[in-house]
Amino acid sequence: MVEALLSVDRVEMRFGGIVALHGVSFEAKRGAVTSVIGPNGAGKTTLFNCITGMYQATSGRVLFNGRDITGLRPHAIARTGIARTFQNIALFGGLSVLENLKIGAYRHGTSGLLEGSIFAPRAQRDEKAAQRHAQDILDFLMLSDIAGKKPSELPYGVQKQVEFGRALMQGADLILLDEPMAGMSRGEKETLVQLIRRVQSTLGLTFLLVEHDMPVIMDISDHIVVVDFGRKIAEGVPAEIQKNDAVIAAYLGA
Amino acid sequence: MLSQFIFSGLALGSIYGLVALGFTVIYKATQVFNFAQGMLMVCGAYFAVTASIHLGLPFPLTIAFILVGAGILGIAIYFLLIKPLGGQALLPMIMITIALSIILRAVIELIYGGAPLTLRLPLPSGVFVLGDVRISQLHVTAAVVSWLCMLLFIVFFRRSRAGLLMRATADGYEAAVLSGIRVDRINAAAWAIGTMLAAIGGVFLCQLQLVSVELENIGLLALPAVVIGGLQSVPGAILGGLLVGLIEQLASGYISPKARDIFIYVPLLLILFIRPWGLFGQKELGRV
Amino acid sequence: MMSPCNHESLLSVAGLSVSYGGKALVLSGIDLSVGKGEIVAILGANGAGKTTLIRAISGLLKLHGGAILAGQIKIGADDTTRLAPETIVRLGLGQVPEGRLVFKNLTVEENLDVGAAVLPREKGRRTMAAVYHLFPRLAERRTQLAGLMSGGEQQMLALGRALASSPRLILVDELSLGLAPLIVRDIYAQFKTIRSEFGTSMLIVEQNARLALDVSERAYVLERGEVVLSGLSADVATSARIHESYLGVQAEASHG
Amino acid sequence: MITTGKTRLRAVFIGTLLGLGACVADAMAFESPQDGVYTDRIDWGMTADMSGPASAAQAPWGHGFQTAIKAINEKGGVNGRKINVLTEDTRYDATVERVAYDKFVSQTPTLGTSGMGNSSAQTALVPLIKRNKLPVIGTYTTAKVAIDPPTPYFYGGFCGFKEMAQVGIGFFTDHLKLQSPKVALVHLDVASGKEYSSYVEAAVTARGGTVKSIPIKVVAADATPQVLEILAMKPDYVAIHGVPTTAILVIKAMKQYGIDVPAFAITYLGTPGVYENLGPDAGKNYYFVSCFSPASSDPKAAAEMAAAADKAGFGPLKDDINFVAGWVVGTTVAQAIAKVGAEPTREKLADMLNAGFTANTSGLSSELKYTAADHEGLHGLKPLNYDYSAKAFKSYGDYKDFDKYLK
Amino acid sequence: MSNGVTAYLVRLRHNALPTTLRVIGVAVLLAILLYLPYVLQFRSIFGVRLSNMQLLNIGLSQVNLTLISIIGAVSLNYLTGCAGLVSVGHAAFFALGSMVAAATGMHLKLPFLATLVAAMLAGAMAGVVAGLPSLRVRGLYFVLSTLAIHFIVVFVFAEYQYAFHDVTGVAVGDAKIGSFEIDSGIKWYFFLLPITVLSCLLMRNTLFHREGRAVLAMRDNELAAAAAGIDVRILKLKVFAFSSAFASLAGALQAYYLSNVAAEMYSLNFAIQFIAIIIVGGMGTIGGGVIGAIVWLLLPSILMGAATEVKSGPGDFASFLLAHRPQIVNLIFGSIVALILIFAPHGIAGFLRPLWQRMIGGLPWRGRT
Repeated sequence: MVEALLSVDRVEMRFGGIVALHGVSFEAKRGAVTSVIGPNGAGKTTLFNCITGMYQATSGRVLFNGRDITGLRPHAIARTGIARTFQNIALFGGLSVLENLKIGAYRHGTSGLLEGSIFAPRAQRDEKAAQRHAQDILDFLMLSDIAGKKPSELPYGVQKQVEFGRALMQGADLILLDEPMAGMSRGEKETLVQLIRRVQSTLGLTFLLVEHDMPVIMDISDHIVVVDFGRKIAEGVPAEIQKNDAVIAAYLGA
Repeated sequence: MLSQFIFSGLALGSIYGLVALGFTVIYKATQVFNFAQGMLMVCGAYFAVTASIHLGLPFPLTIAFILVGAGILGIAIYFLLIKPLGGQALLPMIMITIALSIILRAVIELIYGGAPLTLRLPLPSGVFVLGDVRISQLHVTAAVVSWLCMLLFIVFFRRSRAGLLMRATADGYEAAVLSGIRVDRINAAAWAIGTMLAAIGGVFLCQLQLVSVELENIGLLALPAVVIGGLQSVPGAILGGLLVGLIEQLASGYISPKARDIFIYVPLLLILFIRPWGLFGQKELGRV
Repeated sequence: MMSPCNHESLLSVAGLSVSYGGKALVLSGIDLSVGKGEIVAILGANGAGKTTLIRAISGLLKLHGGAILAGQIKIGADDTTRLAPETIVRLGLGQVPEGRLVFKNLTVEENLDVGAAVLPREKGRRTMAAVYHLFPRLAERRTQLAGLMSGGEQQMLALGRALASSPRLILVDELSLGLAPLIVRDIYAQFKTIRSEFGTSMLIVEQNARLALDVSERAYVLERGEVVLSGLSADVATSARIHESYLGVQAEASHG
Repeated sequence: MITTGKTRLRAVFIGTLLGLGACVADAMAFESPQDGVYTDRIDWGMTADMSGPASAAQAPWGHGFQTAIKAINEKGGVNGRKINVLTEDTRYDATVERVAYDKFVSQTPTLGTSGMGNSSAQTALVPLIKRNKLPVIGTYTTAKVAIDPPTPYFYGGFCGFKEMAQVGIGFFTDHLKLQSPKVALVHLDVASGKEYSSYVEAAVTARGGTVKSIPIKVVAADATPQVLEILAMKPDYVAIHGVPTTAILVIKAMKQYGIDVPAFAITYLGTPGVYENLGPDAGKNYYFVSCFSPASSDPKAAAEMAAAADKAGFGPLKDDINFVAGWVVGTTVAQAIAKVGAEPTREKLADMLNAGFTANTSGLSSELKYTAADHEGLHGLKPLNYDYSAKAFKSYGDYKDFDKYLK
Repeated sequence: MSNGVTAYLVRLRHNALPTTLRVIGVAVLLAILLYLPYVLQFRSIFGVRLSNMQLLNIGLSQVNLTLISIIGAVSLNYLTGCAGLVSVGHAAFFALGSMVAAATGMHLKLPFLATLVAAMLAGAMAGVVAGLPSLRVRGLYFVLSTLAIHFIVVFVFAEYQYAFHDVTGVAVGDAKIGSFEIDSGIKWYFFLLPITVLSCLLMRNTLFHREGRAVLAMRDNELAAAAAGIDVRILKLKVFAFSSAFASLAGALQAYYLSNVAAEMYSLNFAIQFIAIIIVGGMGTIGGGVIGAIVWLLLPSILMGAATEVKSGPGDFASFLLAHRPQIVNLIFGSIVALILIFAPHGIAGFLRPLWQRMIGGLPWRGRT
């Protein structure tokens, strides 16, 4: 039995009078790819935001590595070892690809503004480590050619890869990918799927995905959680989900 | 003493409220934080000078001239400066209004010279005596006209079709264009109205003292007024203006005129901390 | 591929290609038409280009940083490619945008008033009366602020506002998004009435395929910015492709 | 590749040299100036707020100065040379004042400079004035530190705040036949207001009276709070310091609250604009003290100035006290240069002034006299008022009559 | 340290000119900077006199004040352009710097350089306080909170000035290092130039290291920055402190340069001028602050000089121009700002960069590096 790296326990989220999540619970097993699917507006991104601290859940708990991270601020949650990407690509537009990746290394450094301003040894150590790590990731993603480019100069799919790379840089145990395939071409999607597989096998990272591209989801997921109207309506391995009546109704309409 | 301060504070506050209302109208429509609002007010005073002294128009025509002039000015500003910059970040939008105020000041000084001018409009200038409170008729006129203008605006805003379209546009840009609203016209109209309201305020201020570009600094008191009231709120702007007027008179009277800025800006900071969206503004729900 | 169109064409899109900020094409060579009195559905998974197509037709592309690179859009006889959205509305295209874009600080009546503002006053009043007749719920809530209504009522209002401008054609974008199925069904039930009473054609973009296919006569299926399937709704509904496109069930047809 | 780089570099060098050569050829053409004195002209500096918040008062001063110099140049200039005024607009900014001063010292050297109306900038410049040895003659305002003790190379040119306080208080106390006057002083809450307030207090205390100091803001739209304090105090008369708006607000508000006591203001507020704005009813009890005579108060003395002003297109300004002050300084500067002789230098000019110099201001001001111990120049003042029917200023006696109040 | 400089040069070499040319370029720039004060002081190049217009009506004093303003502008650009925190209260830190320099000099008898350090420390502390609203409010409301800070600081300054100093202002002591007094334009220039260059470099260097880069990230996307483990709240306060320290340094230097400062000098217009500088120059880059300050402070003077030269032309029109020089200069100036905003939204620096890159790109050595 593989232990749960992340467990979401009856998380509820209300905005004013609107209930976006009705006590959703599920677990993401260590080293596995878990996907959250559901029609638009079902509450998937809200769920991600509750896990990463962007929203404060109205009630319920989130446990990570056995630690209760409910109520922590986003940066603190990131520091416990959770990295994420965003639905509408959140790269830093003013920074080059390389610099974007280096931001991922932020939590491993300790040097401050003043040290940076005078080239203090600690700042340089941080910088060198970040540089090395970023170079490795760029090589791994085969993006070395575009290290100096600004995100806006890149195609959408490549931007998604850069964002993925930044998440990898964080050296997190768990990576949350919010619609990583949206807007990608078929080829790009296949590349990304392979990347995720490689990362999963070589680094043993755990993934939690929100995705719409069903062929991809069915292909890559070890476990699928289906939400609709803020409720979990099904859970299981891909083959089960494809046959689940509630799921088919939610998607195609009953 | 107190009643006297309150009265003069309310009278001044009404003028500030009028200018602040113009500011809010412009802000709601185009999201421009208009640092030139004080200068638009000054333009009103100089339009009055042009009409009354240079053209020798009778009083009612002078009023018409001011309103038409201010309206045209507002529309011109929208199409020449604001629209070309459309949708830019906060700071460039602020800066363009600062550039506008530099330009307007230079143009006014070129045309009228830098020296303050005296303008006498046939407005009442006597005093009412109520018990031991002495009330300047000019103050009363200013307050009454300001309130009438505000009322007129609110009726226009609430009841007329143009006002309805203006509110709709302020509510949501995309929904507005998808409903067939010609947003450019609405925005230009908002600038015209905002400028007119400022101009009327300017006419009264120049009656209280002189016609001079330095009136701009008084007009800028509209800024804290709108923030205290909440940027998006029409009643907030009016109440913010009244509050600033009251603070000014009470602080000057009971403490020291120097204390005025402190008594306006310290509460402003506090309000920002406690209700960051202003006293009457609406909280915007943050979405990721 | 397309079934011969026996209606007079009200909306025609020919060879439409769109991209954002000069990047890769989001739509490439889309052909589509809506005949007079027709209800047509556009289906497709997320990211297939549905929203972009709607934006291109409604003139909103520029606002979102996109541009039409090739192709033509016509409403009736008017070429509306690259026209401003407000002008397109005035040419008879009503819009029910995604995300229930109602004016939240306006009352129900005012919302409808805004919709009817493109019409002469008298005609506007008549269409508003018709909208109230169609959705009695809106009539009950005349003076309520739109922002305080439930999601379904807001969607109803958005539809009503579009109808108030007495359009020749309305675009309905993702109406079911985040709404309870019952409410969605209620609204969809009115579509045929709308057509008969207002004489309006409809172009429906919908993720809930079954619902859309039920109400429409014809349908187009978009995938990655291209029309991969089109035809009579009944035929589309039984096509294996649609199931695959939505649920990722590997059908016999291999991907090109 | 390297060669291409070098070729390019060489091209850049040759281009630069050619450019420099052109500049050199152009530059050869002119004369090296000695303290701003050329064969046919003398450069003289002038700084004033020609734009910005203080321009309403300072721009007329600048026009008066320029008009005076223009008139002198038209009569042939000074010892065969024309005076060329280099004007710098200081925009109410102390740093700009500093830049302008430095400019006159060496950038475009002048024989001397006038104006310098920003009192904090003046205070800041005092050490530099001593060091740079550029005579400053005729300032628009005079900072206390500059004349007490006298700063070498610095010579004032405006009525002093201390004298304004002494003459104003003295005249009104006697005029109203008061034993111990009760005075309300409305002043701006800025530096010069504080300074003036201390002088008024000293002058009133010397008369055994009491004074209440009431501050007001430059940016005020209403003077109700100030006037209510005046009302509570019931003074014998009111003293006003500020900008024209201050006087207008205070006097109008006093009228509104039925306070019918006379008021006197500092020199700067004695403009026709203020009186026109107040109107005859409120303006009749409003006085000011001045060391300059507006044209209409003494048309005979002002004849030359009036003619020159009309000619220069500044006719409407000739009754403006600031314009008169600029004119007086302009004529003083010309006389001083003339007295130095054919080859003036900064050093000679300052030595001459320090040795003792009295300017002929043809009655447009009180006696203007510099000595080694006194660099202020102007001391005598007189009270003035405005006659609405004649549209002319009216003085209450001659400057000498009020010297008795000066200490 | 030398290690750092090497790394620095390596980075500079990336995407730039070959080393020899760089060295020549830097040498020429240095030579110009070293020779400039003598040119301006003696109004001549290699002994050949230049006319005032040939020197663009610019004097040494203006250059010195520009150097001080560059520190102020770059520090505001760091706060607003790099960290995305729009402030209209920058004059407050100038005022604070001059006030602290004067106070520590007068009451504590600290020497000149120590007062500068004191001013920076005080600026940093005040910066933290001024930054507090940024944790709570954003956008326009934050802008207004900085406006409030401005008025409060100026009020405190005025009270301090009236209580302890002369009414005409706060007199600061002489700028003396040991027994060496900085008392001439040239001395000031050689004192200010390294301070300005160093200040700019210190701010610039941060951007190439961990936390400084995080500042840029925070500006571009606060949520994504938080998701990368950056505590944006603390970082905002740090940036405020860092930037305010330099603004206070500039204020203190200006106070010493003018030898006397008054609270009235630090008006809202003074603060707004810095916003204009960074917008005209270009937001978010160190070069933008520098170029902006140079243009903003020297352009009016150049225009004014040019206006003085326009003496010929149709009589009435020329005399009208001459009589209204300041207004016309302001009109042109305001219009230039508006035009830059509309047609060059990234400021002069943003406008020049592509030209510069195209120029380098067109050169044959481009391919080599």
